[in-house]
Amino acid sequence: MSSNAAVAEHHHVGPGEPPHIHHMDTPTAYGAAKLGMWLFLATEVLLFAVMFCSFAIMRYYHLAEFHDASHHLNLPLGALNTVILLFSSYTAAVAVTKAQKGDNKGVIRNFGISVLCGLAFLVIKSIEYTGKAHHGMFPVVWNEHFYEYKNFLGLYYCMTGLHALHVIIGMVIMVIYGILPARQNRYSGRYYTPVELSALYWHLVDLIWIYLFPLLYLVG
Amino acid sequence: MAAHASSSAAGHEELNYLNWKTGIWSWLSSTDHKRIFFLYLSSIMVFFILGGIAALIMRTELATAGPTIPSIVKDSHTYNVFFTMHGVFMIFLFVVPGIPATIGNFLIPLMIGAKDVAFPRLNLFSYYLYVIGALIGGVAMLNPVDTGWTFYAPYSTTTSSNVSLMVFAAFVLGFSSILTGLNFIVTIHQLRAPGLTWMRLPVFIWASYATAIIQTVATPVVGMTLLLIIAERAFGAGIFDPTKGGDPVLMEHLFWFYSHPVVYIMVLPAFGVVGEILPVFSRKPLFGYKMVVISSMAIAAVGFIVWAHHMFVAGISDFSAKFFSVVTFLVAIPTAIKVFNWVSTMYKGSISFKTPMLYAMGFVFLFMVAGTTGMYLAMLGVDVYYHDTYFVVAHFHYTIQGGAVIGLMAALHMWFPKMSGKMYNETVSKTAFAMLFIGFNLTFIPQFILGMEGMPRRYYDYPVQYQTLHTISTIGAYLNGFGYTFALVNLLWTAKFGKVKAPRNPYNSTGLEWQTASPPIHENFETIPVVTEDPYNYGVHKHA
Amino acid sequence: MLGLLGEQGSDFAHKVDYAHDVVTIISVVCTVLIVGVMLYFAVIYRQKDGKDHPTPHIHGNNALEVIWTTFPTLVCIWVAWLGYDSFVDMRTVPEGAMEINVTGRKWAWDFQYKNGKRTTGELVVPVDEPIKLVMTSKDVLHSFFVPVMRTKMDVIPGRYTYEWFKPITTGDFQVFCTEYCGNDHSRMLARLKVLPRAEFDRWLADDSEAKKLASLKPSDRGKELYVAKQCVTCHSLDGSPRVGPTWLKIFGREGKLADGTSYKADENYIRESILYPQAKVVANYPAQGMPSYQGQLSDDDITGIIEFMKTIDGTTKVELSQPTVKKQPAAAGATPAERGKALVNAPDNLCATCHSIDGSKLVGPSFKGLWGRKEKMSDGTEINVDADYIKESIYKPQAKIVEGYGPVMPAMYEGKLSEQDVNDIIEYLKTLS
Amino acid sequence: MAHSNHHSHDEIGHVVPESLFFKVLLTLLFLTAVTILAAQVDLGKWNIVGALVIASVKASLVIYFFMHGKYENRIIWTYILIPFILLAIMIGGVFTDDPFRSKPVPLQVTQQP
Repeated sequence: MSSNAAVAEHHHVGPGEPPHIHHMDTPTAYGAAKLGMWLFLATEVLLFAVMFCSFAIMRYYHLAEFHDASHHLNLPLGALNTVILLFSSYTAAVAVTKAQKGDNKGVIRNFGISVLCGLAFLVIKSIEYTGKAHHGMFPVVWNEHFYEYKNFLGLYYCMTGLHALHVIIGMVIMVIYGILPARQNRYSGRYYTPVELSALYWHLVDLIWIYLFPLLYLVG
Repeated sequence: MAAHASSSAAGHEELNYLNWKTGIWSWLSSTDHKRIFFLYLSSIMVFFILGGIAALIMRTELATAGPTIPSIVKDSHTYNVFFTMHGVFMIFLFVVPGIPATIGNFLIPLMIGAKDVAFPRLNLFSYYLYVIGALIGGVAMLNPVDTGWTFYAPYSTTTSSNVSLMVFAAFVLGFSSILTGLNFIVTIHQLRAPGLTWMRLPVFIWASYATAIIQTVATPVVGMTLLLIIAERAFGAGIFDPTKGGDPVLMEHLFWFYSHPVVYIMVLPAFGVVGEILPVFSRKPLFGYKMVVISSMAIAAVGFIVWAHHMFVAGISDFSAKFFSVVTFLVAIPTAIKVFNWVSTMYKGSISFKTPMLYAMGFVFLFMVAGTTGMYLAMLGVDVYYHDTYFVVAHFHYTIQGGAVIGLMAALHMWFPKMSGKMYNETVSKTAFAMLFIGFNLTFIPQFILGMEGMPRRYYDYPVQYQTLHTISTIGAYLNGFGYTFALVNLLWTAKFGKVKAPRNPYNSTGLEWQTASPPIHENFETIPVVTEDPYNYGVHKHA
Repeated sequence: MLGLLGEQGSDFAHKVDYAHDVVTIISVVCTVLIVGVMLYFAVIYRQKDGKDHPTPHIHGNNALEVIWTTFPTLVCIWVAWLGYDSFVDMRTVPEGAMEINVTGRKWAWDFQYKNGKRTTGELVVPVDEPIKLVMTSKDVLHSFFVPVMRTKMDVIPGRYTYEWFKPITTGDFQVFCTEYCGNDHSRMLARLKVLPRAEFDRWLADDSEAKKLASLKPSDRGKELYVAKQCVTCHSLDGSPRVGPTWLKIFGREGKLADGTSYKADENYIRESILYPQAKVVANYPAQGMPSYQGQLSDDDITGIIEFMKTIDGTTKVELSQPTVKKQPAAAGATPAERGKALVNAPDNLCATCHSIDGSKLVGPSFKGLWGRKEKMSDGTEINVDADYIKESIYKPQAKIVEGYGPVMPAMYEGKLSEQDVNDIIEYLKTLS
Repeated sequence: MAHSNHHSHDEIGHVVPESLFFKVLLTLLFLTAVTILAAQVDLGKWNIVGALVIASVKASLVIYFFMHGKYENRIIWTYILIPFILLAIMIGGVFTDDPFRSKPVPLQVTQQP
């Protein structure tokens, strides 16, 4: 994404060489890129923080409804998605180590698995959404019977919807900054910043889900 | 970028960042922080003018009780649209990007001896996010929003105007602000010149650093809150809408969680500017540098735990009101420390009254008024009376216009020689300052009195007994407006037609930004400076 | 002491004012001192003849820093305590306070007393007795602000909030809505009337109007309300055009709405139009013409009006009782023209509903340039607009109608506006030409 | 330039062995199973406390190992912690309010047809 702008400033450098950046030396650029990414992740966490806070308050007000409504979510699918995301996070972490060792094929393989996992996650998520809509538990097609779950479900769709958007963005980042350059043997022990940053972003997607899963599916 | 570095090599004395490349595209696509400063400055000034016109229309309408200019403000709805426009333009499009994105962009790399910010392309990207946000906001104004800039639910979730688009614009602008802040934090951490330790940083850098932290970590909160308003309007998420079991007061909490710290985004950099100006024109080190720095960081930190003082009568629990009232006073202490240190800097100085110094001294007065009236509003029992009256309006404008905008004007005058390479006419700029300073006080002192008499804010019409004060306030507003026009036209004219070339260091300052050419070359410094002394090293050392 | 906040109406007002006085004195003294010191430094340490002079290299002074950290801290603790103390009083309702229910809606305040009595826009309370207002909103956020009582609280849909005060003096006071609530936020005013106890009791017990209504059969009740609730102003019974559609044979009528869809005036449509007038506006009528009667009419009242509508056959007539001349409260102002302006703008005079002051054509002729203009009448004659004509048009609107306009202006001003009032309005109209 | 926290040799950053990542993954999966099982037992309000504690342990593992948090400097740790502190402040601040006042009850608004 945009925060990778600095690291992408490569002009005429050989494979595995760090890009020449006119206003800072390579270690500084590496430190800057990483700090920048972490700051960006901080803003992402705070984006979700608003919904966690709203969730806390709404749950406080509508405890019984939240409890009942959460039982209407598909726990097996949610659990499966959790496993998928954890695994994809693992492969993303491995991809960084591969890049550090100069194994560009390893980067492609591991990021590829992560992207596929992301895809699987989205497919399962859409199965869940359609199931909900089918039962009239979707804001536009409310079944009067489930109307009292609207606060829970409203938050559920906001939280998982925004999370799904992050999954998509994460996949795009991994393809553009991880897989495509790795096909040209771009990365080495001297230069692997984009891989590390893409992986960081993907871990954040996982991190958010680690909280979303128990809150939404288990305790309500 | 690297390819062009050789073309700006030393030897071509005449080349600077303004002329080393020409053509409109070289400006619009430039990643040079100084050119991005110009892009930002010209854009925010458009909205300063638009917001100012909206303000003058409102003031004219309010000059007499009942309809005053029905041909323009044809009914209360139109008036409500104008104050929303004024608020949204001034807050989201002018003051928030105001000092950080303009003066901050120009000065931060220069003051820390860097060639550019850490992520130059991200810097340009956040400018274009700003432009996109501004355009979306402009489109939203086709079916004008009438919620006020606070977008309180459930009015904002039920009104038929273009609220969704407008809050989305604010969301995009928020991301512009986040990316600017993020960029500055990394820049200050990573790109300081050799020898420039944290305790040698100019206070403006410290203030910008504190500002950048707030921008980065507070803005997402309002961004998400605004998205939830869209969700509420689009499919009834049931979070803020009371008819669906939501809680409108929760929306206020989340909104002010950002919108209180945002006041410090606006005013902290202005503190920094004043802290830069006073030592130069007093020829003295900044008094109590360490305390000034600590107080900047303290204000930023405390700013995050005081938000609900905007909500004492919003129906929050009494416990909450008491808690937030007490912590609010914590802000008063570092602010007071700053003022004391500024004034003490002038002690035994050698004071010259150039225009920036006048702005800085005017700032101290205006901010004293803003700060002390802030105490009224932090006091529970008194705030119950003053909440949502003209007292709040006046207090807010003393902080934001008297603080942030005067700070911006001070900075523009202070660093104008560096920015444009020319010297402006002191007499003209001093006259303009006098006009806008008098006009400002004439506008808002009557509003304090109106607040004391109980006049509520956001009123299109009012009982006749308030008319005299309103009329005075309107006259002041016009004087204020003329003052700004005069001052800005002076700067614009000088930049374009001015004859007097500015030397490298017209004020004989010790700041790093004055050690390079006026205007600076493309990559700021011929050679990266090495810092060996504390900032503001003026005056005669005792042992020397 | 300083009396900056004006008259004190409640028993805790003096505490708020005391806190206000203290913080005002502190503020003024601090500002004057600091700005004074700054200006003093500026004068004595100024560069003389534009020449720089040597300055000492002072970095700071720890003792001073300690002093000016401690001093504001102590001041803040004191001031915070004063605010806290007055707030506690404001939020602690005494035992046995008289409860009144307050409902905010766009854009009026409704009050209901324990005995069932309802009022709109007028809160009547006894003096020297704690009053607790239990408040909620029907639509968006509002805020109930009584400056003289020093009290204010937001009114929130879906929740009850409260505020209380104990009036210490009788009188007539202003109530504002202070939370922005849309178009007519600035008109969402109310009066607070503090009466001596005995007078209040008489007022509260006076349910003659309600009793009379309750004893009537539904259609007669509707007829009474037609006059009492000012429906008569805009809706005729004989088919003549006014601001709103005529009620002649309205029940069961079908037609087009402003949005192009059609409507049928059955019970539900009428009920909705009374409660939500803007929901379905009949084509060619002003969209914002009618105020909502939510909270002003009970279900029985609405049923009565519907029953009354069913009886209207063209022969129905109502007695328009002559309202007693009451002092126009809005008619303050120094000059006659200002008083006239206030009268024209007073919401209950309704002038501005139909007459613009900017020349735009509404239901009636614009006031702009009216004075001295030659107007062609519907009967073909031409008339000079002078004081007599205006006076006649106000008191007997149907006498002379300007060509191109309908005979729609209600004859409601005789008795409502005094001669003096009309003269003031004429003075105001002169200023518009 | 100043303050680069890394050695400007060929290698920058810390290489973490893949086997360590695998152990972390197993732990994470195990903790997920624990959460699901724990949720089947009704512990009253301790359910959510337990779920959040386990989630936080998992999140810490992800930050500490997957995201190389273990090898990062103090500045980055500051910015890792700030959002969580702010979230705590936000929820804490709002909870000074809500539990001390009445809860919102949807109004019986006259339904518009």
